[in-house]
Amino acid sequence: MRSVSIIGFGCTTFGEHWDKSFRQLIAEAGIEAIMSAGIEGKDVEALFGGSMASGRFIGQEHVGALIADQLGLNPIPATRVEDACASGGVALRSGYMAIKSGDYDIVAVGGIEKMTDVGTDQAAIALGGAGDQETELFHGASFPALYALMARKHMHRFGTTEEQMAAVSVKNHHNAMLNPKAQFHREITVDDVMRSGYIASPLKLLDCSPITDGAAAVIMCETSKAKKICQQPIEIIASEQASDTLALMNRKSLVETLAAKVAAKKAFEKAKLKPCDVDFAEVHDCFTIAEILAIEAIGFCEKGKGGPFTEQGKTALNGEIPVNVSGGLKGKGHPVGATGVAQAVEACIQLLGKAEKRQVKDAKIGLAHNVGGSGATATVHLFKAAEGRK
Amino acid sequence: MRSVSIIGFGCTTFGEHWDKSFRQLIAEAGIEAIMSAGIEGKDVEALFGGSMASGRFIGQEHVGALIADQLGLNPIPATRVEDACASGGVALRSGYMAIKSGDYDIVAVGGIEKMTDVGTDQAAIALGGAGDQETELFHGASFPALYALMARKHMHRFGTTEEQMAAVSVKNHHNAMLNPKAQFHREITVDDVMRSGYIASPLKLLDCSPITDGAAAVIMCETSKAKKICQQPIEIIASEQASDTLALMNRKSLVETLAAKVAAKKAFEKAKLKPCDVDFAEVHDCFTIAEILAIEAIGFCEKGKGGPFTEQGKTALNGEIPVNVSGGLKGKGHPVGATGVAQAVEACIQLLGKAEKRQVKDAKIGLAHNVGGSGATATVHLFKAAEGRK
Amino acid sequence: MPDGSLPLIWRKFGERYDLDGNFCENCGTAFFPERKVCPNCRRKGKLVARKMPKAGKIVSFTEVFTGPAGFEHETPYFIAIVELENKARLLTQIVDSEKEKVKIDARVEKVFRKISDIDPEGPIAYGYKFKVVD
Amino acid sequence: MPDGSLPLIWRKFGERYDLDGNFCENCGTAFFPERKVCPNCRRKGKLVARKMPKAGKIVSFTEVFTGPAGFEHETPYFIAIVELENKARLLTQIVDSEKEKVKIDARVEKVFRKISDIDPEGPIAYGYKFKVVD
Ligand SMILES: [Zn+2]
Ligand SMILES: [Zn+2]
Repeated sequence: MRSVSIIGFGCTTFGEHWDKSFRQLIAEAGIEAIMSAGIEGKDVEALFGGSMASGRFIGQEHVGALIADQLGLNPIPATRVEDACASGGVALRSGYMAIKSGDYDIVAVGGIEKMTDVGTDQAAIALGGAGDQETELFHGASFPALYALMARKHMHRFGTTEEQMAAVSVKNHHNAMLNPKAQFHREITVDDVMRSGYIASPLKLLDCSPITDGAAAVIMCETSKAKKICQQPIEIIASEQASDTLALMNRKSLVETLAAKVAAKKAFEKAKLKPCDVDFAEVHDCFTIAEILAIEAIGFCEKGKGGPFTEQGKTALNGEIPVNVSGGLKGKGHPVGATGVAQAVEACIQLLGKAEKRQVKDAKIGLAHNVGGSGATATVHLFKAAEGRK
Repeated sequence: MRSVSIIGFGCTTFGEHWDKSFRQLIAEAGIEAIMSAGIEGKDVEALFGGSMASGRFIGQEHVGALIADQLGLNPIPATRVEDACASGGVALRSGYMAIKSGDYDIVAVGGIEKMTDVGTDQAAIALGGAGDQETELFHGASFPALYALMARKHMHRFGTTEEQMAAVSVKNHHNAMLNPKAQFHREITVDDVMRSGYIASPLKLLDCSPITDGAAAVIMCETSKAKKICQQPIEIIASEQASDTLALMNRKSLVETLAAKVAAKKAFEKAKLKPCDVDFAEVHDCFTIAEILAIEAIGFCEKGKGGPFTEQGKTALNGEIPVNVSGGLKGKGHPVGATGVAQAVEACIQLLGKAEKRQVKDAKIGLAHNVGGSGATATVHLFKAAEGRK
Repeated sequence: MPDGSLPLIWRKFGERYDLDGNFCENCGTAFFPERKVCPNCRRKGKLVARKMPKAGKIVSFTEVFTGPAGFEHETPYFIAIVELENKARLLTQIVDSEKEKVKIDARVEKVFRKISDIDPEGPIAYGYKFKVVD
Repeated sequence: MPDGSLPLIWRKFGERYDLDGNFCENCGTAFFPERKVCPNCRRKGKLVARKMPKAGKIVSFTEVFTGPAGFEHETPYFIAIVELENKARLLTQIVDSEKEKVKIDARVEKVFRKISDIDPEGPIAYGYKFKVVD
């Protein structure tokens, strides 16, 4: 059975890049990834690009071809994959399967979203396409509203508090301070979150991830070949994906993200690992409640206990299981199509021991959890440091 | 090395389905495919859905998850792939690689576009996203205009005539008469085409494929397993894809579709076949000139000779190499994301000998050629009938 | 926006005006909106058209202060997931209700309202909303 | 439409007003619009900013009778691919030219015009068009 490793990566700074276009951002990340892999562009055999709503954000579909073109990679196959905010994670999985299929040894995977070329109104409509247009957005359910419905139910069922959700945001802003590529470099307090206005109760402005421009890329290689090219390839020891109903109302539970639970369970089975074997996790905190749902679905804590677990600092950089040491979607920023790939980039940085001030000590196993929409798609990837890394 | 076969397929009628939604159309095609494969829904392990511009056509992204949901397939992984008008062909290739990777044995592949929920103006903008927004659409280059630039150059270089292009349309309308699922059932003459008004000279209204609603689906299965489930599995003996620059102006040539040429060449090498071994081909005739470029790129005729080759009837149903016996995009209709999958469906029908009045005699090897945009993406698939078929 | 498109509004008449859904006679599950396939029974399912009951209770709710385009003039407004008496669920606005009565498990019933003016030049979208009943 | 967005118009100023592109000093290829990577030389490429020449010739052309949104009032109009004197190519409208002079290999030069009114309430998009010179 073929195995897949990451041998290079690149990521733009995340933020509002008024001065950079979609194609400039992805070229920047892609070039960095190819250079860091120590390969030539001509060595890349196929490309997968994750982008959620380029059609609405920049009037451009067919962005797989656009990325290959901008990186000068024609005529290699170039495919765009889209599963809403999980587009990046699904792009990773596509690249992974392409190598496992035996058709390619070296594949480039990119993720990008250029969100600030349209106004906030248009951006909200574009993002609304991640949920169910006909039964959710039509009735006025914004994206925050969907997560607010989950948050309210979680509070009602488990006693989760707004302060506990705020603790997610405080932690992730703190971690983002240590990440030079993050959108925000500003410490916030629980009070700041509590005082920020409601967007959709109980979620407040500082419970929500921002609108962000950014791109990320990784170079994947079949593992035995990777070991010849690269001193410390990062092996992808599991790549899993699952789905749930598109509309939140049709889910079996509002307080459990089933797709993420299924993907995580399969990933752990595949890698023969347990949640306690993971040294750090990048999870999909598009809203603070989403991180609480994520750590419960993955199994870092008991169901319903994600709030207190976070409040007690167990997911902090020096905690039991550091979550979103990069700053997460809240602190680092959330260019939707880029997020899943950027999570893999953070995993690589950590597993190479290059994360400087935000380094998780002795990190050997990393997890990335990426969610589309209100949970209809989830991917979970497990990454492993090269043997013998100090 | 694992091999991949098709064991079931389904396709809606193509046309203007005012009364049916995106989700109804794909459910119809998907159910037909699953039923015809003789499997249960629970046997399907993953889903790939091709759709080009659902974000603009129906305000909905995340349609991979939507399709899995509508077919009751949750929690299987569900991925949308998009490479403009080649989204269907790329979805086929994604399903193919997923099975070859060893992660899945049975995969559903769907293609769909619901184009008539918006007006013609909005549809043109949505389709414009297949080309380069910044350097083409911005300057007023509609999609027909891009193909018109290729047509003009082909005429200038090779002496191709408007009548020869018209012959493509006449043939495909004729074939569509024999296909009950086609959008048009109306014979047309070269005169009719010549008298239809210019959209972008030299292309006239009847040189252009229509706006269409429709969906198609196939069930793929690892071949050794397929032989146990299905009496006559159709083997995919090659699946290839290539890219070119997004903008037409940057191509090495305006009269040669390089991505298609590369994909076809690789497909023939892979299958150890030559163009003359192909019994019929479904090619991407979004405009009449596109079919001429296609048969040249694949190698059915010499470069520059596609016009006379068509005019002489060599691509007719009873010709040397029948092309677009289904009616093609021009006669059968062109729901962009569905087209590549619908081509595979036609290949299966022909290779099972079930095409009735449009049956190609003794068809053993079929080819499908799907193009994105003005040629920045191309896929070529080769299909083979089960041994011993009468 | 496709929302304003006539075919879409026309197709959604039964659903949005009359709560038309369907019901699987094999497993007894009600679906709203209607489904083509019963996800529990698949080909064993037997789906028949069924109007949904007009009453139910709130499963969860939120008060939206920043609404999407077409809803700006209505903020703040309540969005809820409602479980109807036959266990089918839908997402809807809660209107005509005292704010403190909008809570989990509150009983609600259907009213008919204008939903939004997403496309000011197009047809107006009407449909169901719900209100709390004591 | 994102076309009307101010950041986009601002980013495209140099390109659309002044034909700013770039040039690879390693292989001698000119790029318009500018590229971040020379597809011929990749990391050996040495890209430097370069204004494109304002003259060239028509590689192919079409007369558009049904234009996309924002261009309806201009039909029929000519679209051409033009090869500039430095071999870089661009797609552009051909204006101010007698119809019978618009043909393959005709010499053209840059003029400056309003491109479209895609977003009637937004800023107007200006840029290059070309005209035939005898
Ligand atoms: Zn049932
Ligand atoms: Zn160069």
